[in-house]
Amino acid sequence: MNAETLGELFYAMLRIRLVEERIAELYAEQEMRCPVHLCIGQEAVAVGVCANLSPDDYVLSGHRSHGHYLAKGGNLKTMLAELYGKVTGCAQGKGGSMHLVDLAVGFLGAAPIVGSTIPIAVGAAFGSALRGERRVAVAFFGEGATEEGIFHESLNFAAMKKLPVVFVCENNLYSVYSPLSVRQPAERDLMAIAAGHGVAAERGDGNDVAVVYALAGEAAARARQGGGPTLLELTTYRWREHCGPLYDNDLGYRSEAEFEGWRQRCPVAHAERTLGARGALDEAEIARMHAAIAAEIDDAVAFAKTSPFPKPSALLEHVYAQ
Amino acid sequence: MNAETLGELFYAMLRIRLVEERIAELYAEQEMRCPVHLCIGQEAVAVGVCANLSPDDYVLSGHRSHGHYLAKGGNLKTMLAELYGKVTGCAQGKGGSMHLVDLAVGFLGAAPIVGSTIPIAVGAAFGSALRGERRVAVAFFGEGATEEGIFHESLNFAAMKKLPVVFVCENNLYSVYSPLSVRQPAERDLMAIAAGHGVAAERGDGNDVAVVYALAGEAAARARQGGGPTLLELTTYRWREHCGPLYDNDLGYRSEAEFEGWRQRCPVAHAERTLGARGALDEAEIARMHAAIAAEIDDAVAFAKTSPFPKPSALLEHVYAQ
Amino acid sequence: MTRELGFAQAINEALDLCLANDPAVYVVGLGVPDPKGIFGTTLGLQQKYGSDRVMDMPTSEGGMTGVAIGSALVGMRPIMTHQRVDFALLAIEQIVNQAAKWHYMFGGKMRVPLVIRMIVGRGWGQGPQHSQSLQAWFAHVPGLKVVMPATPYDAKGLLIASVEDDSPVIFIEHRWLHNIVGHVPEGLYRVPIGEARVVREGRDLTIVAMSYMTLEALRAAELLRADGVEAEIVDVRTVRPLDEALILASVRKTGRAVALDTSWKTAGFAAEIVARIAEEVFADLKAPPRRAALPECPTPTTPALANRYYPRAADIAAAARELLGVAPDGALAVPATGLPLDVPDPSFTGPF
Amino acid sequence: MTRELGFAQAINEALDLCLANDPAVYVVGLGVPDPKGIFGTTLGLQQKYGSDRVMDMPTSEGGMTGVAIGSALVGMRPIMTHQRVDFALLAIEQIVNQAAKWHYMFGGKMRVPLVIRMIVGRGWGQGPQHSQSLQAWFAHVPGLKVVMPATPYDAKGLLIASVEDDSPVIFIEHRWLHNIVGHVPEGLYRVPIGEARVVREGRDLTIVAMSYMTLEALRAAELLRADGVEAEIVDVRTVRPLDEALILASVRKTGRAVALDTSWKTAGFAAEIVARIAEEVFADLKAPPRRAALPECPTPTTPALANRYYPRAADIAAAARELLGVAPDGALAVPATGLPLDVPDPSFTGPF
Ligand SMILES: Cc1ncc(C[n+]2csc(CCOP(=O)(O)OP(=O)(O)O)c2C)c(N)n1
Ligand SMILES: Cc1ncc(C[n+]2csc(CCOP(=O)(O)OP(=O)(O)O)c2C)c(N)n1
Ligand SMILES: [Mg+2]
Ligand SMILES: [Mg+2]
Repeated sequence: MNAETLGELFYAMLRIRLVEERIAELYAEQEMRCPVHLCIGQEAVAVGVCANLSPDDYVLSGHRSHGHYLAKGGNLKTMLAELYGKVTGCAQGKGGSMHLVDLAVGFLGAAPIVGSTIPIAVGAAFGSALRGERRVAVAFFGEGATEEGIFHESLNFAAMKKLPVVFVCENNLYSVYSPLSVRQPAERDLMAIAAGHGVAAERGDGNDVAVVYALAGEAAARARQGGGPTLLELTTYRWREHCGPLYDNDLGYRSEAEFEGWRQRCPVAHAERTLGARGALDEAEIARMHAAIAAEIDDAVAFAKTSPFPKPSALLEHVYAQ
Repeated sequence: MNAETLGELFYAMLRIRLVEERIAELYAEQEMRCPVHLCIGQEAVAVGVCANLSPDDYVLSGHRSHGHYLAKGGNLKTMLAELYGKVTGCAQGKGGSMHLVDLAVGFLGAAPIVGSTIPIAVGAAFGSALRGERRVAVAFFGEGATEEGIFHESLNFAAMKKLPVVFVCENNLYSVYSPLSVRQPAERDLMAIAAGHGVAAERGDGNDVAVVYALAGEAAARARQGGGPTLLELTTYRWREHCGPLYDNDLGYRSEAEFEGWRQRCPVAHAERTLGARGALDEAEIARMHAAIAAEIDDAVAFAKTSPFPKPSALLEHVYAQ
Repeated sequence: MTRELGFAQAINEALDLCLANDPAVYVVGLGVPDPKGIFGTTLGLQQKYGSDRVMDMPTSEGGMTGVAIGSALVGMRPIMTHQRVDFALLAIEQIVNQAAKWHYMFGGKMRVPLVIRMIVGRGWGQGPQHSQSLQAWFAHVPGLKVVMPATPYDAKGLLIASVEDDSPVIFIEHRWLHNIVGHVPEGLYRVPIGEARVVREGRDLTIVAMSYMTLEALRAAELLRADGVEAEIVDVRTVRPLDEALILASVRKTGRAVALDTSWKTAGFAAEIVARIAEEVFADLKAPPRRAALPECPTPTTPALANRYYPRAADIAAAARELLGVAPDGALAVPATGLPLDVPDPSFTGPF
Repeated sequence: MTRELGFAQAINEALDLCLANDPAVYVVGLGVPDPKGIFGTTLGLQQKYGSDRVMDMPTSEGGMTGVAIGSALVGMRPIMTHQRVDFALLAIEQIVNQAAKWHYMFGGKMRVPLVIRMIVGRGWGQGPQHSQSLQAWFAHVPGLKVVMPATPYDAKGLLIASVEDDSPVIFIEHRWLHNIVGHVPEGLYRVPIGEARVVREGRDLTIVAMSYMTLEALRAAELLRADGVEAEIVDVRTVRPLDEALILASVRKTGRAVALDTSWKTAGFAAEIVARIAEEVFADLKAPPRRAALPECPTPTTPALANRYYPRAADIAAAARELLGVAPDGALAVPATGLPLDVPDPSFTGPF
């Protein structure tokens, strides 16, 4: 991967990281009154995949969607306003963190019922195919979602119709506090499952943005060329607690050593080191990036905090589409 | 397979065939007032699988369950009485053809929501394992059921817990009038899907009872030895209409040539020919078998027809278990 | 000359016109293009519109509902069909958590113009898993509209209105209506969602009905006429949103009400009808409101019990008489049709 | 000295005793053995009973319900837990078509002694997909029992009774009850399924409540007392089967009724309460019955709207006053607790 591209991906990851960290910091103020599922540690997947998409392409996500939304180009201000429950939020405050949307960039929506947006992504691809377009639709989901039957139903239909879908499984080893061992057989092989459904499949290091970028690039190209769906299983790790701003290794459901191992493999630091080693990034440039992002976030937070709440009359609006 | 065993399997298949034909004949009288899904043409699967089971083992089935029920040793009289809606039926008339049960022989039940008894079979195996037994549980279902997400969820759990389950998929190419091509991708490979879930899998000719018997024997042995679940995909063909007593090739959803090809491969005739060629069955013996079965069916029909209907008070009985 | 059409043909015509009228419309469901065409309702459509717009699907009710939703989000207008309400239970999560809520929870940015046809089975041993009628469930969910036509005219007009609606609509058809015949105009017309209809005027009591129960109510009204009782019948047509005004106006006039249901009594839709009447026109009531609905048990398969399971005209008339304190005319108390009770008409010979 | 216990601990104790008492009992659900133990309700159980009897599961709500049913058919007594009612929608087919009906449809030969705990979310942005309360759905289905305790005492006693029941029981817990404290005896005791309870006596009106709404009703009763109104509160405790007799007796006495619900008004369980009252004690009513329930929209996530979404004591009191034609005591009309309205108590700091 050339340095320029990697630099862009690095910036996008850093931006997500800093946004998430700021959310974590501000959460203690108890003004964001909705569950948040931070993606710190998993930024490379969002960024590496979405860098292959245009605003015309569709993305759907689940409960852990901040990174996907931002990587797809979603508006930061309206995202934060949404977390603050403000009427300027991307869903007018009605959705909160678990229901981000930005139609201008093809982020079609997120919803936290595990697995349930996967067929919706397939449907977006199907609908666009029926309309004679060939937009790619990406479904982001965790490995927990692959335990839901609807995931398999989605593979079957997408393969049968050769739809331009990329299924992106972020395998971060846990569903809340539950390790893989209590949820899937040791012999489980998602690649074989996908292949059995006639879906192309690749596995890769989800903490290496160049790897993700390359795999997603192939998948997107396949989709655009009418080659049908691809499943990507990208291994990664969530750093913070499942839901909320804190660290929770003290709970004992995973070991400090495991966590440390993954922290060493930080996707943002990894890209930073690679760029540094290639002489494409220096301390000053990094500082400038941090500053620029911080300023952008300050702005967005101010926007969110100063925005008004929805009016009481909004309660009964939007129940039915007019 | 030795001639004695094959002879027994032949008799069991012939019996199912003749029962189904009698039902088809009597159905026109409009006294059996419930949907019936006949298994004529598919008898080898039911018989070859159940011959490996003891009455302690469990079987669950779906809408097309007559053959499974009879092969497992289910009572013919109470089955026919059930189809006639009589209080002497195996479900006191409340279930009908789609809800057969015979606990004495481990036929735990059948229900016609496609795929829904698959996890129930897994649960029977799981429950029996929790109780320290090692009974085998068999789930019979059509290939349509493998399109339901719950099928995949069932594989995952059975594999994770290494449960003694045999998943028996009767692939008869159609779901009602819908061919495989409108339901599954051409590349679909159920063996790979099972393998991806960590479930052993075999495919075989479902119209050759010896093949079915051998495959199911291995699967049952694996289950009993703690080797976990197996999926069998057995190719076969339904002769009559999806639901009801008639032939329906005239509707045009499948060709007469296709049907004829499969009729040539009749599982009952195939076993009969094999036995004949080996000198283990002659015309006279076949005639004796037909006569014996006809007498048994006459008896069961008479029992069903002369049995009383449930009393009106039965309507509100059995809503809650006491 | 009025044009007569069967209920199933009326549905078929509505689908045909919607497909012709809007390229965004497509029809999907198990068996949609098959030779029997979902009880005749989808016959000929695939031949006319091709297999991209009139299509079969895998036995994946949950996933395919998600697919339909996703396609609706990007501009399509899917019409999905389930041969039984009971099968749609596999799609409840998608219908209730997703389709019903995307418009609201994204602040109006998304819309799901999806119609889901669900057929209520009855008779000929449909039994516990092929006969449920769960309109009360869907009616409970803000974001869904729920439609239950009783006549061919309404079936066509309401289906067209449903397809043109920008919100998800649950369109419930009763299997025993598919063969009835009635006046159906040609061409596109709409019956507005949310409007009930007085199908028979009367002064003595109001019978509130929906779907197939409207027919039983009409028969009951004939029985009651013999007793000198004139029943007014309101066919709600849409159960959500409910045309409360029309129902209440009728009850204000008659002072008495019986609410019918195709489902169980407890927590069924008739409870909502009775509750609204009690809350809103209490002072006008001359007698307590009543319900006639299914008894509290699953559907038995045997005809011996199924025949005692479904409330019929005679039962409705009996409830009405009780309300009015009228003694029944013995001759008419039990209508002797000679027909078996588990089929809608003699042409119906099973198995479905 | 009475023994005090939290609601979550009461559930925990019930599970513990049931596991100890019957080797057929096992507990299964997403997160059951995790460090937070389903809001504390399952803490310590896996350590005590092992991972065969207290187990996590894959994210496969539908399939795992089938597994639980199958195990129940062969003699086990599973207790399944869903952290939100909303997740259980993936298992509706198994619950409603299968669990509810196997006893009936096999003529009494099979039984499904299965308890499914479902938690109703509320507050702190739980939003449209984490806060539904679908008791009306389950109450509509013959074959299911539906339990909704309001106190730690009832939570324990009803859970034990549910586990010992041979039919499937839906056990609905409100998230805002988990921290409340009350008297809970040691050891195994049962609160019979199907018995309501008068939690406060009064002469002027009957408030029919369930689950968390019982607490709001008690607060409302305090507000009303200031106006000289004495409310009687009936906690139904079980919504199916319903203790109709107790409710009707109370309304007969007071002549007025307000039915509360944790869910939407239309086709909600309060409709059933109002319908039964209207049908059965019409003559004793001094005023039309009323409902206080959720407005007809999905749950908004923003606290600005969520705070206007849930009926509170003041709203219930207002409904009661309207019914009685009493003017409110201005000072008390809006209780000024100073607390944010989207948490049950100050100890609750999100995110769940
Ligand atoms: C159907 C459903 N079941 C359970 C939950 C509760 N839940 C929320 S997030 C989550 C974890 C899912 O794990 P995974 O898919 O691996 O995503 P991750 O959180 O690891 O990113 C669970 C179980 C839910 N939201 N929806
Ligand atoms: C969930 C569900 N969807 C649809 C149906 C309608 N239906 C009944 S049998 C059947 C065919 C299923 O095909 P398959 O599983 O291959 O079994 P076969 O009839 O071929 O034996 C269908 C679709 C149903 N009973 N349940
Ligand atoms: Mg995960
Ligand atoms: Mg088949």
